[in-house]
Amino acid sequence: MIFMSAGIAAAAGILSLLCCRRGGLAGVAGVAGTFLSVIAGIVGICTSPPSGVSLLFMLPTLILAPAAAVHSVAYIKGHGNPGIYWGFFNLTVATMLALPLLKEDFLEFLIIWELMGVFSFVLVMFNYKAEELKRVAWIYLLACEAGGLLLMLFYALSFKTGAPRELFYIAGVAGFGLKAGFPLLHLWLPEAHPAAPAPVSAIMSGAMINLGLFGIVVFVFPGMDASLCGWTLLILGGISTLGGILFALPQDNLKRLLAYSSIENIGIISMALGCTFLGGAFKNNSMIVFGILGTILHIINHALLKGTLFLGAGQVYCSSGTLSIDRMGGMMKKTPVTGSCFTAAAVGLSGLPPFNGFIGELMIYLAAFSGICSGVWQLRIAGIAAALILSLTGACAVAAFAKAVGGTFLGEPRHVDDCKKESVWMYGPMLFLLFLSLLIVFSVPFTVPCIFKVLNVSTIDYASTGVQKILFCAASFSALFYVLSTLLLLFRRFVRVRGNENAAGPTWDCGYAKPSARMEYTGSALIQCLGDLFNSFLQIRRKIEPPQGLFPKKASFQWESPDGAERFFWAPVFTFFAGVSDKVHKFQSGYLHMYVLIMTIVIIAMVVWAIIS
Amino acid sequence: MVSMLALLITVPMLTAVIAALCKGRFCRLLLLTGGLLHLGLTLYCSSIRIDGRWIGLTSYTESLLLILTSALYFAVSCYCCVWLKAEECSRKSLWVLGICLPLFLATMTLVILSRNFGVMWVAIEATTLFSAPLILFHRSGRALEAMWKYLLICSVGIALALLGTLFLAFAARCGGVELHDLRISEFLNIRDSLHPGWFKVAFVLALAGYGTKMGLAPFHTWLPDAHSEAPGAVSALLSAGLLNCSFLGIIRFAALAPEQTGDFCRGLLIILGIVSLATAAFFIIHQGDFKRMLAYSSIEHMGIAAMLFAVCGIEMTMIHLVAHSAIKMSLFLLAGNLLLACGTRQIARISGLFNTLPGNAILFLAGVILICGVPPSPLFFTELSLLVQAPLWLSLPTVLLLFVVFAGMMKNVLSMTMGKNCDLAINPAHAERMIWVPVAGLTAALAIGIVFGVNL
Amino acid sequence: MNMAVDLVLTAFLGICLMLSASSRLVHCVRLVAFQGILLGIMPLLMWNWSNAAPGMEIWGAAFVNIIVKGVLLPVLLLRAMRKAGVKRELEPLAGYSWSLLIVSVAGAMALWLSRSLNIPGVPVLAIPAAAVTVFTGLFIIISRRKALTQSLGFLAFENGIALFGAAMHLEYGFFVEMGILLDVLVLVFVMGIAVFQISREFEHIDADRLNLLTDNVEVK
Amino acid sequence: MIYWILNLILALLLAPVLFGVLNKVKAFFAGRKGPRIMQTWYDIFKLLRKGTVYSTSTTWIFKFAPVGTLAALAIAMLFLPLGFTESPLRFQGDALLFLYMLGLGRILTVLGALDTASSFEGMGAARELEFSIISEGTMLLLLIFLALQSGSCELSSMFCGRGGSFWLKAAPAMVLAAVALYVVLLTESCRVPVDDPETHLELTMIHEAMILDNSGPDLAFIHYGAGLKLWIFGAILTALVIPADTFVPWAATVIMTAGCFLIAVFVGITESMMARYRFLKVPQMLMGGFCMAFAALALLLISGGVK
Repeated sequence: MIFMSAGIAAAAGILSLLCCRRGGLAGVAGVAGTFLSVIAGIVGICTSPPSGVSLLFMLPTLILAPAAAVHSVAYIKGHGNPGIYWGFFNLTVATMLALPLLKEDFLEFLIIWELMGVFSFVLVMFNYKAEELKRVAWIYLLACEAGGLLLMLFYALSFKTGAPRELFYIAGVAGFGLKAGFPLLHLWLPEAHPAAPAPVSAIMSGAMINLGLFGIVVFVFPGMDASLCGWTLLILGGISTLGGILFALPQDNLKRLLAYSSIENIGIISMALGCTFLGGAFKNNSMIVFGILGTILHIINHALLKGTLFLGAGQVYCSSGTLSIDRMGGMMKKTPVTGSCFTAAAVGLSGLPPFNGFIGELMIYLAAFSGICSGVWQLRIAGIAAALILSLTGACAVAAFAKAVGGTFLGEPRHVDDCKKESVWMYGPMLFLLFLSLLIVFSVPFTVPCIFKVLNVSTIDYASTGVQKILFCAASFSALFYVLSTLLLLFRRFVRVRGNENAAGPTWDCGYAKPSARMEYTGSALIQCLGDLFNSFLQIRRKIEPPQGLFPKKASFQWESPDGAERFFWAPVFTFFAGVSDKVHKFQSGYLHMYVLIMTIVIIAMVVWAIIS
Repeated sequence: MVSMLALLITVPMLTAVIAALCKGRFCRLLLLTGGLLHLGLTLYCSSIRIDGRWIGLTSYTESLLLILTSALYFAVSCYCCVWLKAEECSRKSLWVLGICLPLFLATMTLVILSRNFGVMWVAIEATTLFSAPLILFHRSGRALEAMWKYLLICSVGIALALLGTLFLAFAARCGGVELHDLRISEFLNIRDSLHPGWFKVAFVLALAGYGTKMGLAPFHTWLPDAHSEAPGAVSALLSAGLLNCSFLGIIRFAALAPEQTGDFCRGLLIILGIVSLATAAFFIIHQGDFKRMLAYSSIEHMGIAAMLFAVCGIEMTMIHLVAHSAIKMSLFLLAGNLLLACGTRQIARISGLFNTLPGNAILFLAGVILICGVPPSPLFFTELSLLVQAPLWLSLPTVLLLFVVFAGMMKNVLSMTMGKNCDLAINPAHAERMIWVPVAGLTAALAIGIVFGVNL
Repeated sequence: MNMAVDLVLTAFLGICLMLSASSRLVHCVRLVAFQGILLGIMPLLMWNWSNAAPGMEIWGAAFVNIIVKGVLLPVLLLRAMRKAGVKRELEPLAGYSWSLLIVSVAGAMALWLSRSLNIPGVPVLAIPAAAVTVFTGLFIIISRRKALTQSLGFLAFENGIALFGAAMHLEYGFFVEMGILLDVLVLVFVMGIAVFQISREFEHIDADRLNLLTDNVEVK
Repeated sequence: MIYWILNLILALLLAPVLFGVLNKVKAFFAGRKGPRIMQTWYDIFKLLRKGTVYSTSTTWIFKFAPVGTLAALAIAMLFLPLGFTESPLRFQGDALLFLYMLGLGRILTVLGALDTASSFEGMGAARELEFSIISEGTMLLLLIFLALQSGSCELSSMFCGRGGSFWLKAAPAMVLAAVALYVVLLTESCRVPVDDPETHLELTMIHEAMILDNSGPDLAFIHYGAGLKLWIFGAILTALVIPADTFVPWAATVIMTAGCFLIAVFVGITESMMARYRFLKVPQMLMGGFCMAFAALALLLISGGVK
């Protein structure tokens, strides 16, 4: 039954591909296809629930696909051929629904995995008219193909008895890590997301990246020593978390900032998984329970909140035409609902209490703390490292999202003058996703028993850790926050004496006569001192053109922070290969004599070798 | 029954003679009828299993290759019908085309059907002779240079193969058997009594000879020039048809290898395979001309086929060759379309094809993705089985080189198809109509891939 | 009879030396023609007349061999030469003294190698003579500048291989023999046309100046 | 339980008075008479009755920010071991809820500041974000330090469940932890070495810069919130330093209140003796606090004072 959902999505995809001449029909077919497949998926889950892990990794797709479909109805108007878009949109959703169910046969999984890469590649390069999209599309396709080739090697090594186990392990982790955005392998994420249409990047970062972790957990780790797996995930997760959020700070493009924060969140999820495996290795029950819950909650929360943020970015792009935070500003007045949802999701994703982001992080913290208090020195170090990284990235995430929200939505509009109104198709799904996240905050304490029943892992007893009580208290205090703030609002409303009414006026900018929007603190200004703090890591490049002469005409300041991995690792590697190829090109020099000479030498060498051996 | 096979060879010759007589007037019609007839005949007699003195059809691989070659020829002739109308070329070159193409087909069929090493050698030499004038279709200086190099290098290589055949006969004599006319079936009977030393020398020379024709690494230098200068249809035939026939020569030689020389021959094949994969990879990276890029991709796939034959045996190699021919034919025909529409082969000067030539651009991109072995294409399964069965020291470099090839090709193709329109005056009229044959080729390859994937 | 065979084989060695040394094209063509004729009569000499006269096939093959290689090919080459307007091979890439030295060194090597390789029933001089002819053919292709000389080199190379066959008196059927000769004839014919067109297109027929098709990134 | 509620009420009432004591100490050092101790309460009552002026460029975020910050601080207050008694609302992991509630207060203030589109408020917000990263890291290290000592993750049992002898077992670590917590206190409540509350030069402010545009009841909430925050950190510092689990409850209440006022005096003394650091040196001081907390943790791990 569940395969039906993938089947329906694929059929809808092909249908809308066929009628790509008539846009309208394709749109209807696309949206209908997505909704039908999601309904089939949910019905399938209720009738014959798949194993816990597959269910977990299907949930984000089931949640995000309809939201993104509704959003893209308005998003792709006038952006390109809707037939192709809906076709490949449904095909990608089909592959993402099918992948978690193919746990048994790795080869089937690999085929669908590479198909997912190709379909999402077409979506990424949807507005192919832009020149800089060539590089982005190339990088994205290379990442998918490299992952596929590594997994082919992984599959091949599983047959070779002589081959060393570490190579098998490295190939698997690297192959899946490419999709999961592990350090050094994350290069395609910050390139593909700004270029892809917003609903597509919502699905990709919400659901597709987790499949990388799914692959590692299901195919690479069985049979390997648990503590090795735990430590790999923890270290790789830690590096990609810190690296991700630090590189998110100086980004000027809104979706690029969100892409880096996806890298950070996938790092947090792999750290949670790492704690679970380490707990499993040292039989620390509370660490396993908190680790599992942390992973589940964080995957779902990240899918929901990151989906909202990307859809918000999509709406911002549609109404203001640009994604650069410094050029926007004051979007809250033009697109109030999107602004509020974006702010709420931003606060949630940086792990702050009233939203579900906090509950996920709380579980991971508790896993880390149970590691710290467990007495085994390995767990203790892992716990301290995990907790410290989580808190540092939490604070950096607060800064990054303050910049994103402050720069885009708050204050006065800087360069964007005519803004289109926000359409209900676009902010509807955002409200739906936010409602779901609030629902999770208050429903998780009651669903914990059935989560562990679905996972049906006998060795863990979750009751002893009192996790339900913890979740209940966390939820109740979030509710208390709402109650208290409404009380204070009412108190403020009534405490005022009748005579002193509220007045409106320009911002008191310390007596400035005529404050203009250009004097406002832009997003990059907000992050400038943080950028200096981490400059040794970020290596921010500044191009300053100071004003010269008595009457300076033109002065400019520009700064950009290219991706560290790309600048210091991938760029040199690719130029090395290009250098080698230029040298090798000399052999095809066009001289016939040279060719025949080489042929004779090689033939003589082969004959001599034949005679000797 | 042998007469039926003989008919297979004489029918194209007949069309060639008619074309010669009527001075290139009904050239397109003749090509089409010749191709149709040949295809019908092949399908009819592909199930015959007979081992005649000169020609015969004995094994499943040979009939598969025969069907592939004639289907290929038929597809190319359909393409030619539309292409020759679009291409304004002189009556004389039409005449040359009308003669040489059927003769090329006849010689290729003779290579596949020949049951005698001598006859096979003569046929392969003849393919060189008849394909050389085809390269000269565009009458440019570069085409002349390409033809001269093609002629010289291939004939030097093929002569070495003759020497190899001689040494093979000598190895048989040293093994105590007196042979008069190099029949393959006789050699198969006396397989293990061949003198190993002389057989190794014979195999080396044959590998060098037929390897030159097939485009293996150190002997590949003629291939990029010949395939990029020849017109689209001819390079499709050259790359998809001729390379398989020359590979058949090596397969027949390797089938005779006695046990103790077995791993020597495999080792040699693997080394040549990995070297040609490496050269192709490094030549694709900064390649400025998309037809040369496709030629180097043929060299790469012939390298993979050689490794597959050495490591996984004949079935996988056959699937690889069939898939490669189907996709490469479509790609070369599409390249022909692009050349016809854009007028230049420089990748740097072409961009924004999605806007100007949407049909061709999408097919070209899909074809390149398929040729690089992404799952829907059967090449994925063959490369996977190569990785599974190859020793570790071979799998790792192969994976790296496959990635380098993919990176190189995708960069070129994406820079051509995406982005703003380039300043070239592109007239998409003819090019857009000529996409049906490549579509057929790609769907055939996809069908093979899906069928292969499903019953895996 | 092996005295006559040895005589012919030494003649082959001599021809190779003269080929590598001669600078005039017409002289080379005549040398290759003479090589062809010698090759034609080789099987007759190798035949041990004691037990039976050679069948019609052997006579026919020898006769056709002599006609094609001795007469037809040189005529074709000379016609192509006249059309391309080429008189003398001026300065080859490797210089005459150098090429003579290389070929003689190769000959010495071949002789020394073949001492250890005594195959029953094959005259002792045969293998080295064939090897030297093959090597000279290849050497001429590599070191000579003119395209026509290269096709001549190819012919010498072809004769060397045929000499191998004749020396080990292997025969591979009359038809195959004829097929090979036909191929060589058509090949030289096509090469002749190609040389003529190159001379018309480029006003020279120097193979080393034919290097438009190159992947060398710096050059382009 | 009752004593905890009594302490809570005491805290809610006396929080603003801390500023009075602090200003009195500074005035004493400067030889002036200084404002009355209850001055902050009078300001709050005055402001509560006033009307507010909302700038045209602000949205609902600016209106909600002060309220949200105060609510967050109040909730953070509920988990503290006020009067060395375990808070009734404690649960495993409330230490982190406490930490993140402070974070929530911080981001609401920052967003409120950015909403007014004024460059000074933006400058204050930027500096606030920079310093908060290091101080949050130090706070977490201290929580780990306490978790190791007490073996639990509840804020109240972290302080009260450590048994009396933790000073004997890890004296140097305790000193380092106390100093690190003091640095965090100074940063969080924006006292002198980090930020000068009395300055009128907007370029040098951090916290004050962020609330430049607030007026009326919002400003009252903010001042009261600042008082609460100072009381929270004072209570934590006293609970960290004084092993008071054996005391009689009423004595414990007196000690906790006296401790908070003592810390207010101590802060006043540091403010009178030191000038404000340059903005480039402040991160170095915070890094110093972070390293001290890290050293304390390492010392604790090595010296084995772990539960």
